Amino acid sequence: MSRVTEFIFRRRGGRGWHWTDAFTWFWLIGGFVMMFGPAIWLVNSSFKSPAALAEFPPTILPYVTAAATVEGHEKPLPLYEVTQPDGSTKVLAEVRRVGTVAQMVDPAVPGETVRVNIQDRKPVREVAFAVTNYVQPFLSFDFFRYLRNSVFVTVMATIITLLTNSMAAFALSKYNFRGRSFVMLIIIATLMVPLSVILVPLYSAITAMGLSNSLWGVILPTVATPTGVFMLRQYMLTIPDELIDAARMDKASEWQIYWRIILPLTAPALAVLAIFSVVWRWNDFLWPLIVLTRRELFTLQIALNTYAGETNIQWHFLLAMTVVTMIPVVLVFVFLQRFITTGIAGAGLK
Amino acid sequence: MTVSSPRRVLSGAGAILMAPVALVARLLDPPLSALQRVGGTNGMAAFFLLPNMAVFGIFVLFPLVINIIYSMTGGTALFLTDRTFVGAAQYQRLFDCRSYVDPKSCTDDLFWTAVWNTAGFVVVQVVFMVVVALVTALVLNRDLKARSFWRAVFFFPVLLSPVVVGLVWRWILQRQGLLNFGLYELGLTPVNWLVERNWAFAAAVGVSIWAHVGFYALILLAGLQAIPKDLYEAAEMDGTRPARVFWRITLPLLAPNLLVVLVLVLIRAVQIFDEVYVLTGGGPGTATLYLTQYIYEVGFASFLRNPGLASAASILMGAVLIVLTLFQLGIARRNEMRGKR
Amino acid sequence: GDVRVMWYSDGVEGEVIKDLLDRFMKENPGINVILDDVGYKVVQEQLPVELEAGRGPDIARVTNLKTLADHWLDLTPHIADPAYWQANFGDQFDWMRPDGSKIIPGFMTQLTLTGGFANKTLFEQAGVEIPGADATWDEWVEAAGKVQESQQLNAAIAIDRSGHRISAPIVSYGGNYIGPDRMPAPIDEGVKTFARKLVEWTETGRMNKETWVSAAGTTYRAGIDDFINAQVAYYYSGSWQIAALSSKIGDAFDWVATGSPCGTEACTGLPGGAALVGIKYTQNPEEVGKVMDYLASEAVVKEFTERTLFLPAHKSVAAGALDFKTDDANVKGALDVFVKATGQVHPNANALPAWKWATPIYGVLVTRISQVMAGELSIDDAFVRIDEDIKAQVEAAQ
Amino acid sequence: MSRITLTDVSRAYGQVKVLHDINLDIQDGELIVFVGPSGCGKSTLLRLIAGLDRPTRGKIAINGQDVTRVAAADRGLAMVFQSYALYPHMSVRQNLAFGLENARMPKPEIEQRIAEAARMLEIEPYLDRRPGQLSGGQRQRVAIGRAIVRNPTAFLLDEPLSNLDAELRISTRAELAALHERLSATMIYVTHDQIEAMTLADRIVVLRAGRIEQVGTPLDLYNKPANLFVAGFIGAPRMNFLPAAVFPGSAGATIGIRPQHLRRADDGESTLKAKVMLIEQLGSETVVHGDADGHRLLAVLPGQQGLETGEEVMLAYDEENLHIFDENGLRAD
Amino acid sequence: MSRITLTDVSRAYGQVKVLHDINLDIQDGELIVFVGPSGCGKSTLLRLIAGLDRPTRGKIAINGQDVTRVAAADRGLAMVFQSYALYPHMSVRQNLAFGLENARMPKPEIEQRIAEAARMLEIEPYLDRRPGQLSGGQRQRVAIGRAIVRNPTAFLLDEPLSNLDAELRISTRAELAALHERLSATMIYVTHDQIEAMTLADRIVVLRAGRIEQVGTPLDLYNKPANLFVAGFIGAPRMNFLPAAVFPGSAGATIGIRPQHLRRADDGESTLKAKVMLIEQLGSETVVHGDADGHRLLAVLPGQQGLETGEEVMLAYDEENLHIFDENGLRAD
Ligand SMILES: Nc1ncnc2c1ncn2[C@@H]1O[C@H](COP(=O)(O)OP(=O)(O)OP(=O)(O)O)[C@@H](O)[C@H]1O
Ligand SMILES: Nc1ncnc2c1ncn2[C@@H]1O[C@H](COP(=O)(O)OP(=O)(O)OP(=O)(O)O)[C@@H](O)[C@H]1O
Ligand SMILES: O=P(O)(O)OC[C@H](O)CO
Ligand SMILES: [Mg+2]
Ligand SMILES: [Mg+2]
Repeated sequence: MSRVTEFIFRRRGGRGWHWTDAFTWFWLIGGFVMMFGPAIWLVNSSFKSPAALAEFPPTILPYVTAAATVEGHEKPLPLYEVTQPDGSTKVLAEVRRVGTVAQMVDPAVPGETVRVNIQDRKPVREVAFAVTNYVQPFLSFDFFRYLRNSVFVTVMATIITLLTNSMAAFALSKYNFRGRSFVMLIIIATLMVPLSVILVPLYSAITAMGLSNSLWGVILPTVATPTGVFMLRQYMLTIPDELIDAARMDKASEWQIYWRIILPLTAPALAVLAIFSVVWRWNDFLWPLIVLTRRELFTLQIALNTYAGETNIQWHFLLAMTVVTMIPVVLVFVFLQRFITTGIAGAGLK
Repeated sequence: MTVSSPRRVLSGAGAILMAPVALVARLLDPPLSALQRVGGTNGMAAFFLLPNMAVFGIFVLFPLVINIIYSMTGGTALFLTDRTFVGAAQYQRLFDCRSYVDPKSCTDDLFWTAVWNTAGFVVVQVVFMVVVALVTALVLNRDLKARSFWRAVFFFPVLLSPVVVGLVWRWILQRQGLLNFGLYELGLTPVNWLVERNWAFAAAVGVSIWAHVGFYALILLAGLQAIPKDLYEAAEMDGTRPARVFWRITLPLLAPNLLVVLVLVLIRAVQIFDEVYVLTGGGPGTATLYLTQYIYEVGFASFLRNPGLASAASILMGAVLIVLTLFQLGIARRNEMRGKR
Repeated sequence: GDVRVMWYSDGVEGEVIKDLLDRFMKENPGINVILDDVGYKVVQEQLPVELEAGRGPDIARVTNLKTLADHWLDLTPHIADPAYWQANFGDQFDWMRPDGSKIIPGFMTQLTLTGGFANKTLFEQAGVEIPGADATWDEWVEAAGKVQESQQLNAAIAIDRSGHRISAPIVSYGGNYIGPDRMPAPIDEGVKTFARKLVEWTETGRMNKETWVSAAGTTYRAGIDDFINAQVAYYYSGSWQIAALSSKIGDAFDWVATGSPCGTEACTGLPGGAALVGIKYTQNPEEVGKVMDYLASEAVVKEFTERTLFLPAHKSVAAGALDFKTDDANVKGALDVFVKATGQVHPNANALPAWKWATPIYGVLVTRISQVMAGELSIDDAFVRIDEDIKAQVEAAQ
Repeated sequence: MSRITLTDVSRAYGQVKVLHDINLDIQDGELIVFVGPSGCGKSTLLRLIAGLDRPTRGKIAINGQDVTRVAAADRGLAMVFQSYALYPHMSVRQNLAFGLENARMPKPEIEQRIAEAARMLEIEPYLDRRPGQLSGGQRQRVAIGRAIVRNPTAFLLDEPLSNLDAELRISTRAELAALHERLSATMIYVTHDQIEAMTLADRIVVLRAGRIEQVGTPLDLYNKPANLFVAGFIGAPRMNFLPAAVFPGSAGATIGIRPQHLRRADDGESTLKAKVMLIEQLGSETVVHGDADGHRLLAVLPGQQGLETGEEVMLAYDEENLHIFDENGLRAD
Repeated sequence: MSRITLTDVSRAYGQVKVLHDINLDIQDGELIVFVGPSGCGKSTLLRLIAGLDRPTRGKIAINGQDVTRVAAADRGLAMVFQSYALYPHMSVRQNLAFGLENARMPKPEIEQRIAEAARMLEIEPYLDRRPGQLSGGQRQRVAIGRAIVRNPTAFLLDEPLSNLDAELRISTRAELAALHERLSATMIYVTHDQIEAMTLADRIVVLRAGRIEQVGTPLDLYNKPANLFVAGFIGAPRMNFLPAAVFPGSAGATIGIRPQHLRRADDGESTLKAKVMLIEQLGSETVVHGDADGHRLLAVLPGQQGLETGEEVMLAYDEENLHIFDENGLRAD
């Protein structure tokens, strides 16, 4: 069943290809490569050993040098493909390397050692996932406590954000009162204030209220985001005023109009804001870093930062945990994006 | 559709989650109705604004005002009480120039370098970001199979923290990165992307588009979906070609959301920092040194902070932003007036 | 009572300290030590804000020793044997206390020293002799340049993009930042000489452009990856890289630490390191003293050093035999070289960690020199700017 | 139970004055119908009474109490919107229940009222659909239902039956009349349908360009239209207007006669001669468009008349059915 | 110029079958009217013809060419939407011009067409307003105008006059008829208005629950309804149905007689006796709701009759006006 009219550009007549169809696929495939490619690579990288991560040129899949256990040697020996003087190649295991010469053995004939110039050998590599990148942090890292903190911050902040922002947006889109433009102006003007600009006074305010080293200190300053108010207000402008009239005739209180009429009809925009809020709060770094110094209060992002030292960043752990921390937001996105569907605000009108 | 389809289950879960919220909302009604009787219908506007404005006042406006005072103080101390009042000295330093278009002639050459770099970045970024976001939203708005999947594809980078974004692209773009490796394999000449001025600039723009376009596309998508279907039907009956449908129906009706995107893109372009910082570090030379990095370095990163100077610079930046945004809003308002239904 | 320790890690030292503290708590059941393992950024950017607000942990591992010196606790009344402290850590106390003060604020958990690393295998393959201990920078660059050409490397040498790193060679070339009034002096010939060399090496391709050019301001960039991937023959960084080099290079090639190349005046490295300090605002100074005493005790320092592969700051530990816990032969050799090099540090270099203006100058040098490398600024303009920048910093801080 | 009084009510949109000094006293329990050409201000007037809009000037009182500044929700009225304004995200059932829930009515009673309204409006099969899934007429019935279930003291109905088919319209009209009877609720009803206006109204208000032209009972208006406008507006097809000269011995300037009052002449009657221009067969009657001396003339003749275009017909009338108007268009008797 | 042929067209929304195997052949230049109860599928059928929706089964051809999968834009039809669907962001003028600009018509001609349509629909004063600033009827006229200006080969009109006042409705109806004449365009017209249907239609299609009940000329349907449903649906007020037993010597199961075909009896006529339950005075005629032996009976009597509720009246009829239906509700003669 083709719901033709949902197209902006529609497949004209349903037969043959319109240029917009071709373009759509071009964009989707291109988008997939461009947007998703690096992300996939990121995930692959999270399975690389520190050495492989530092490697030039980077590989797409995680590789390690293959190794074989050879009789007479305790540890597995790395395997190399050796070009022999006659030009043929052979896989040998390296016992040790001294300068430019490697001492190697044929795993099949463990007894005799061959000397090979290191320029004549190439490591035999195989794909191997460094699962330790994931396992290690789970063992040494208080993962579930950080997760709980992150979830608390994200959920509370998102709920409060949605509530306060949608209330303000409702007031700013559906009421005529003096000073409306002024309020709107202030809100938008403060959109421009980067957090770093007000960091210090903000920290003073939080400290004065006794909210430093408290999760609420992380949550509260973020919930009045002008972005949300602005976005919701613009969306609400598209809801016909007649519905509000109808509700008033139905003796609905203003609160009920907000709650029963406006909110459901704003669902698509709320879903967008919810997604953003979750992503923002989940990934928030700078502000929680300032407010939280006690480990038991750390959010995941702050905890992850532990892997960033002064001179050395443990990318292998950092990437692995980044991937893990991404999973919840991906799920949230998948859940919420279903609400970004056809707005129906006009459907009740003649 | 079977009863136990995952979709049903999900929305069922949603309903259960919503139940307590709905209860609270219902409990709130009697007191709020009483409030409404006292304050009148329009008085409720104040009530709806209150929570947001309270948080806003404490956590945004108040610090902002403090920040203005900050910019008139000097020294390295962090807390206002420990700082010395210097009046407009910080601003004087920033504005001490023989010619504003030539940063080299300024006392604070890096500030002006950052100003002009930022201006260039903003112009290019805003145009490309809006266009790419719009095209993406239009494509995603079509009746696609596996729509959620495609949405997720374009939104995915938004989930990544800026540091990871910068890092991943650094790995791709650095001299011995994935891209050059690919070029090399294809027999093309590798380019030192992050050391050539123009390429580094393109990379900064491109990567920040990559990282954020999903965000704006999503806003636009919600807006697109809100356009009543019957208008498209009417347009179709009017024999409208797709391009014209876009210009005459879609775009004007998308205007409120487009405005959101435009304002946000502009603001965020002016504030660009994290991912570019990780990607290019402001280089090559100072080619991608943007205002926020300047402010960050002056105010936080160097061992001898100069928070007063950073505040002054940030306030100048904010002032410019406000002017730009008001300009945008002014245009939008005129259109809105004409478009009032 | 509770003792909170703010700690950051570059490698395994977080786990080591946790072990040690667990042991301590078993022995001292009354004291609950909480280890807040944080990112370096917290220590660098957030701790100062807290300290200014008169709060913070009880103990912290910090690198910004001098600027924040006002916030450190004087441990003297709280530790068992101040003389032991003075004897073993005394040389570095001035790094972490206000000028002229005589307090004991804490101790260095490790020393660092800048120095070079050479890819021995590459040199061998190219048939180039590794320069000797008294080789100059020019000799090193020339030798590495030969390797570069013979092995078709991208560059000959790499130096971290850091003012700290280049200050060692600057001192070697006679540079001195500190004026007679202990305020920054205008930059001297030593600075200019080495700055010119850096620019020239970048222009001639001896140094990879991207490390220095592809960043602005004070941004730190390490050249380590090029060295790990055998893209350069010589890498100038510091002792703290040893563990990373070991784990990332593994068996790929042999490498050696070389100490610091010589200039006209010296062959010095630049010392540095992280200290564990008590915080003035603690509620439990007695307990803090106990914890510090424990961690500073010779056995503990020794174990910490051996397990972390750090250079010890403890006099008698350093003098004694150390059994570093590694089976990488390259590491042991390198550590020996660095331990030895600590003895050759030039006084001008030794003065820098205790000098409050050092870090601002590091930042200014990097900012401007890399602009010259990028072709945005002539070197002479850069020298003028450097002096102006430093002056502005001094003024702003008054 | 509401008596609604409008005093000097005006409303302008910017420069455009839409209502001019409306004075109207609607009795408690009265069913009053607003008619008037499209755009004359009927909906606007309704919105003012509802409280959805504020008059620019004038006063509105309910039961003697000034409600000009009282919010819509507090006026206790129910309204059927011309555009329906159904809540698109609610099912039909929820649409109907919404107002009742707001009044905190117990669930079972809500159920029962909805069931009753749904039966009456024949929308039972659609109770669980959303408005978007309904046909135009079905939506309109839901809109009516939403007002009905509330049992308000006064109804405001803006063309509530315009999208219904004849049969449904008649039955719904009857239901509304019955409802009016039963609740003795005041009803203000906007319609374009002559039959609706005539059959339902206690009084009809004829509006024109924002002014009241005449207020009276349906037969009053039909039999004694106060002016040419009302005469032309009430009654379908509209009244024929001819110069007085055409009627020998007549007073006034213009004479009006309704098409239904013309019949094919028997011998010796006072007659008009007309040439047949167009014939419309409606089944039960035939509409003849004629030309009488260059004047357009309509006649509605009973049954299916066998007439030909071009033919001449003699049309008779009774003197008492003539309406006489003076030069100003005002009724002359 | 379009001949439109529907073959076995069905349409379902999910489980709900809305149209069942519609077969219909609309001649070129014909004006065909769809009538039927609210929700019977008229709009849906129109949307299928327009190409805004696809049939679940069946074929649609225009001029013999299968267009089932052809996009709406390429079918060359114009449509008036029941919901108007005006472009909210464009002025009335722009709304009208839009379709013409799409066809790259020269500016002056666009101007001229708009002027003409605006005059015809009496919307000249509003040309520069936006739809949101118009009354319901004004909006509807703009919607009509948008279709008219295009001069298409076929029009689809979904209740285009429902929000217009009687006078405007009549004049617009006449304009549409003239337009149909002039352009000899095919018109498909949905209406609930009996008079509109009867006067405009070349043929009327009676729909019921997604099926065609009867297709024929207006008088055909009026005089010879094929079944009880059509008989009841066509003609207002609806036909009276009485058991055959009531009429002595009658065949069939049910006898129908139109209210207009009853008159007050003279002596010696075949009569029905009814008790007056309700009297509706329409001015030109009187509708009497009566009860004949427990059967509801409506009579439309000419003029203003002086009757009392409760009174008994004798009603006469002519045999030829009786409609006889068998047990299945089908016409018996
Ligand atoms: N999206 C939908 N989903 C389910 N049923 C629908 C949908 N749209 C319409 N219907 C149903 O299809 C039937 C036909 O609708 P349609 O709009 O064609 O009726 P109509 O004859 O135009 O009625 P009206 O005269 O009231 O406008 C109605 O019963 C309606 O409820
Ligand atoms: N927002 C507005 N701005 C300007 N004029 C308006 C506005 N709303 C309505 N009007 C005008 O006011 C007049 C009265 O409108 P109203 O809706 O009351 O008419 P109406 O009598 O209900 O007509 P209809 O029978 O067509 O529904 C109309 O001429 C209309 O164009
Ligand atoms: O200031 P906003 O609305 O852009 O908020 C953005 C988030 O808070 C960023 O973390
Ligand atoms: Mg109206
Ligand atoms: Mg319909």
